[in-house]
Amino acid sequence: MALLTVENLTVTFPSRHGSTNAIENVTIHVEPGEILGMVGESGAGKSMTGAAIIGLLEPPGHISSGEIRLEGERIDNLPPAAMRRIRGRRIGAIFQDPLTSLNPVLTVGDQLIETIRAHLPLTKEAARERAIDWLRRVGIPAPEKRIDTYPHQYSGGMRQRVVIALALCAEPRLIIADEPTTALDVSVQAQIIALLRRLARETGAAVVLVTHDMGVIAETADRVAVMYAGRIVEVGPVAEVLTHPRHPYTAGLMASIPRIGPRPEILPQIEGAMPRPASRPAGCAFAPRCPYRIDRCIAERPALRGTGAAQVSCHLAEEIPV
Amino acid sequence: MIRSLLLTAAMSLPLTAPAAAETLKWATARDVYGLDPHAVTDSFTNIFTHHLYEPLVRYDAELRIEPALATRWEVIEPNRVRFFLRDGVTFHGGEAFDADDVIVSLTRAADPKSPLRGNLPGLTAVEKVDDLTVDVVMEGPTPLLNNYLTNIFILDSGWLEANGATAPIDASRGEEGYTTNNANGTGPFRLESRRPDALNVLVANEGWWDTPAHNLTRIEHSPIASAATRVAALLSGEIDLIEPAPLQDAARIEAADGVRMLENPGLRSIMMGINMGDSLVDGNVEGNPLKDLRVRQAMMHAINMDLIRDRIMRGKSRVTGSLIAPEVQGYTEAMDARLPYDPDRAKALLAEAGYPEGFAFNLNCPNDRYVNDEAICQAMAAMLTQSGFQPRLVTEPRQIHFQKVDERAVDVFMLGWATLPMLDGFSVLSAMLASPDGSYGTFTPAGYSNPRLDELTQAIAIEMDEEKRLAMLSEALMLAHEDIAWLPVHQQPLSWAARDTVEVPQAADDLVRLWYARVNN
Amino acid sequence: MFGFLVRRIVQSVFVMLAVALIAFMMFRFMGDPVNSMVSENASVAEREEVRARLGLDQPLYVQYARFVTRAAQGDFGLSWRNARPVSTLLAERFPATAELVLVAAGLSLVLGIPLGILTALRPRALSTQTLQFISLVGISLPTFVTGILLILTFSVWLGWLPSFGRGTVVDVGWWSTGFLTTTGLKALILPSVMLCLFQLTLIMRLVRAEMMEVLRTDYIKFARARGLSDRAIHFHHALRNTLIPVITIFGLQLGGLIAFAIITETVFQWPGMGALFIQAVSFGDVPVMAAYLVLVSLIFVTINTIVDLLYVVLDPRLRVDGARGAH
Amino acid sequence: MATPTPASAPPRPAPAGLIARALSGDVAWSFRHSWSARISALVLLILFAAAILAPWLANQNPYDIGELSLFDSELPPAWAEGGDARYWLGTDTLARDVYSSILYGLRLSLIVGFASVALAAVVGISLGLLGGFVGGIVDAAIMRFADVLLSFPTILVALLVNGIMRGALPPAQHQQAAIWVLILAIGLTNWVQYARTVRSSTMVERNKEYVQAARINGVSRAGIMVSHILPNVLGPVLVIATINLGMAVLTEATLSFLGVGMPATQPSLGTLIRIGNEYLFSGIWWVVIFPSVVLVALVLAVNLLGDWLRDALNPKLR
Repeated sequence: MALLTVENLTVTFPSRHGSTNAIENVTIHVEPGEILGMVGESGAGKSMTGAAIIGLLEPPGHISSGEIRLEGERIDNLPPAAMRRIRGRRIGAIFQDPLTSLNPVLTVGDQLIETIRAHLPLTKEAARERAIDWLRRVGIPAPEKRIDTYPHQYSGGMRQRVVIALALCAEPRLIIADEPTTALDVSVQAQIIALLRRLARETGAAVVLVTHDMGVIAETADRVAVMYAGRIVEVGPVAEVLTHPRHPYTAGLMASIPRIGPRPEILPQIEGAMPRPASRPAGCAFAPRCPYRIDRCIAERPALRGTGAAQVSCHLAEEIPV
Repeated sequence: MIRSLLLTAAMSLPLTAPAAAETLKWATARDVYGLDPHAVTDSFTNIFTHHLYEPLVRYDAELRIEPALATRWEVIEPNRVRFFLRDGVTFHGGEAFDADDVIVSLTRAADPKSPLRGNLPGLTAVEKVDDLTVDVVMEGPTPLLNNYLTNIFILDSGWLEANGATAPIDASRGEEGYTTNNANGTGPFRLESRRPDALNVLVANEGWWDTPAHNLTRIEHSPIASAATRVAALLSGEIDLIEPAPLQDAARIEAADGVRMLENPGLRSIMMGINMGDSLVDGNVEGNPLKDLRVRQAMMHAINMDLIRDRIMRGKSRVTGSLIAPEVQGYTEAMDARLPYDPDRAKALLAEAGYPEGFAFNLNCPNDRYVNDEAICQAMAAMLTQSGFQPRLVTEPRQIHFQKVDERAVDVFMLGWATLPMLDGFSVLSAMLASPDGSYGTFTPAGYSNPRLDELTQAIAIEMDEEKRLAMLSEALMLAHEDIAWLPVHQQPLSWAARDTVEVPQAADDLVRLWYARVNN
Repeated sequence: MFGFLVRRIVQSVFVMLAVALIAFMMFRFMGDPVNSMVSENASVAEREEVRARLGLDQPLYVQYARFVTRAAQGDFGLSWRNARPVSTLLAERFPATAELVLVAAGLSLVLGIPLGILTALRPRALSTQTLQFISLVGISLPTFVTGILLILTFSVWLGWLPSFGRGTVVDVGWWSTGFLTTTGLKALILPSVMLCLFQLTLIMRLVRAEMMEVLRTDYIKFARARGLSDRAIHFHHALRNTLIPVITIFGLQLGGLIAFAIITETVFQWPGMGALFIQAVSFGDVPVMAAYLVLVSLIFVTINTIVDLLYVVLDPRLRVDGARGAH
Repeated sequence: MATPTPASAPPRPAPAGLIARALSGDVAWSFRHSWSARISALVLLILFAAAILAPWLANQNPYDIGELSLFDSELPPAWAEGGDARYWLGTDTLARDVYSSILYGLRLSLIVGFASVALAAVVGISLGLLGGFVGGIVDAAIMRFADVLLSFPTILVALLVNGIMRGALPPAQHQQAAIWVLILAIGLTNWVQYARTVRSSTMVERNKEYVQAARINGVSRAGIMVSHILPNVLGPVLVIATINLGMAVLTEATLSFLGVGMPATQPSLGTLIRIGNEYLFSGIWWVVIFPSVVLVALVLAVNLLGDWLRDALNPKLR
């Protein structure tokens, strides 16, 4: 049984122009212990998908259709209290900016112990032991001392390690890591990714790794889902998708892999910009930018369909030579 | 010392308050400045301390002079008056009252550093004849000596000496006087406790020499500065007597159960001073049109005082042509006549004087001193404007207003005068009409000088024959009336309010004399 | 920390010198006290003499220098109004104002913070909107009108509470307190309500705004993502961050409360320093006015310093370099 | 979740963005969907129009004492018994038409309010930018000066400014000067709030990469402050300003209570209420009720609009 199943998930934002769907018909599966990369440009909906999974969509955004199952149990319609028990305990989350993810006025220990005790029936002392242990596991030196210090006394990379400890300390089965390295120095990024991968292996947790960095995906993920304009355009094993991208967009993304350093906000290889949710075309959302566009692309939205190990949503998936 | 006194007082307060006592709760607009009766000239402080201390002679409820600590007096020489003191009087502290107390007290009040000395001008010596007889020696004949003395209270000489308080209180001296916070008099009430600006408690003096007309055992005095709060406290039953009560609240107070207004014409006459100097402070013409009698007459014609009385003073004021109230010596009916309200006549006079288009001048008024002062001035400004004048109304807090008056930086300005404590027209003559010479003419408007009036003033000051003196006084005041040296406005009404159970005489001088008050529970 | 305090104290001295100077410049134009000090019948010569004895005939800088020299020795002179030492007068009135301001400040915190939290947590609820509307109406009337309306309602109409004064006070050493008697406590209610209304609304709105801001921060989102309870998130995580800026504003407003106490004390005949000041203004009593202003600025500077120190205590980010973290 | 914000871009929109957003309709949309904003705006519009058109709308010029006739004093509103159709909201003790007085008083109150807020904002923003950006002794001097000023609350500063102006001006100009005294007094005490807000934002922004980058690129300090920092603080400043507008009108009323507001001959809304306050017990309710209602409406509308504006301008809220 899949650890996480997202079926036809649509998240809708009501607004003055009527409702818009930030993500549409997203379907993904995550197997236990698997690392699923989700990749795409800003606004593609990958972070939104993560937020929907942990039940923290910002109002007025809400799930308008589809369902989310965790270990077979439906979790998208749980009452808030039940969902709260799942967060942290069964699904951990890591956000992109370690500088702002930690409460500046509470010590690292306070935040760890509080989180541990929120989910595990431990005494303060035991929770503290566990917190120190976790700090050690994420590579904080002298954790017995550092546990009583405040976040601002840590460097950025160290803080992200603390964030990881916080996300993992109740040993969730699934981790949503939303751009965990984006705000960090390049030199630190690799360490953090390595740490995350190591810990996931150790605890057997699956990871949904949200990023717009194909390089990270290539190094880390088992499978990858490429999102564009609120939809999944291609999903499949990393090796397959990266070496044989079927969707023109994925192909464009691939061109950015060697580029390490400043991450591209838009893809220089592809002209134009991703349409905003409110102004998506009726047909294929990528059509306006697509060099292979045919009339059908404008008229009809392609469905996700299997082509070998991967699935792709493109009318011309079989024809385009990439 | 004072601290421990207050402590005891505060702690024992609920215990000593008699259960069904005749307690009078009294609220006034402000607190006394201090308890030393010689330290300030403020008339409220004066009447408050009158409950504790007494003078040689005093005013009764009808403002007639009657014996107090002196039983009788004789003019021995024109400038020497012998006072025979009351026997058997004791101070609250138990000390016996005698001639030494009078000597010390009068000397103290007349000391060059005492602010009160202006109220006892010309005292040269107080001589002891025997233990209960003293001679008061003045520079010259002093017809108003007894009037002056109503205001000079007697303190115990031994008590003053023991507390190092024989010298008068002097703010510039830099140290606090004992008498500011402590009181030891012969009066009808004793001080029980005092918390400045909060509560002064007086209790009846059981050993008072006089037969009390009052039935009070206790007076609780609270200053309440805000008029609305004061009225509220009366209406809510927290207070029995308020003074003053705003005129405009009269209807509400009368309508409420169990309380009533106490209203009478007061002694204080309101008038407008007129700059008769060579130029206006703030004019738009050459010279000073106000020097022209016709212009001053035009002003009087222009102002409809009856309407101001009816609308602004709610019918409670008394419109006057005189600078003094009828109760004050020197008053005659002739000087009370006013030029009638006649805007056409006003315009004609103005044209006759050469100002058909009028002229600009400042109309200076205080806005926190007299009853409805600001409103009266606004109404007058409107009326003057409608008769062709161009008044520029300037209303200011009293400190600034009176400073300007002092500096003669005013054109037409409001002033009130109650002739206190003399209750004599000479007060108006000497302070407001005589040509300024250092001792007279403090408030005389710029440029006003009438030689005949000055002559009369000098003569009145030393005339011991009461009939002649009054004749001269009336003549002098009549001169001022004809000159329109001041533009009379009205006699300000007295306006108090009390519970129906409280009986208290309301003398024209606006002073509350609670030794005549009764509470009928 | 020590250096910070020393610097603060030095600064305070300059602040107070400046305040005293401004005060003196101001009194130059406040009118002449002599008229209130002599009898109506006093002659011009007598008036001049009084003026000379008070030093009013001397140049302003001489008066100022003399005031500062004496004030430095703790001697503020005698009040011209009632010839009592100014320091005694202020000491006598200080407890009344302090109790009033403290109760008002306390009320505004005790009511303002929970109401602010409530309205922040339920921003769209009807109760929130109503509460915000009412709080705005409450501060849309000048306080002197509110004060009189309170008196009309609770004293005249209902007869529940006294309309003026402090009730029975008890002396504890030199401090006179209204906290120990029923009448004293009852007397505190209306004035402190009047005084705190504005502050209360301000705190409530401030807490609401800060709280909503904090609730949108990443660390709150992350705390939610860790499955912490709402209670822990709101009160453990959000509240502390919310209160840090609130404390600054509160400190600033405390000075405002002391100033606004002037109005409250006038309306309710509260025998405090504000009432004393207003009397001094209407009398032209320069020593009292100057000392009051210097004292108020001293209180203010002290509050500011305490607020800065508190800041350091509450916000660990400033702790390492606390002194530099002032403001 | 939040879209990633690269560190090299300003965290909030530049001025062009702010204006563009307003024009593009975000603010307009939020306005159309806020009942309180629409009602407040309507109330303010009516009040502003009334203030501007006062000379044409009023039946009487209440400042022209020549027009007053004491015979008509204390008339109740037209619909009450004894009312007079000429004075539909009644007259006060001096026979001033309450309706006309309110119109003129509103005008004065709004002038005082707007002018003092503008003064405070300009002084405060300038000093705040300067202090925050330059730092050091300049900053310390400004902040200590702010402390001095804050230890003199508005009421006391007003007494001071009032006193100095009176001393400096000939008596003839005192009445005309009253309004400037109020503007100066209220304006000069309220700038501190702006200065502190702007200063702290400036200090935060100063060290951000984009400001440093701009500096390296040779953009002048003034340029950086104006183009990068100012837009970021405009929101809070606007919110402070709206709240202060209401405050200024109330402060003016309070000063009038202490005797240093507008003279009784040129009553502002606050002065009208202060005068009317003395008649609370007397049954002449109309002289205090009507001005109070207008003042409450004004302050309330300004504050509600301020609240809405704060939410509408804050992109994080949407």
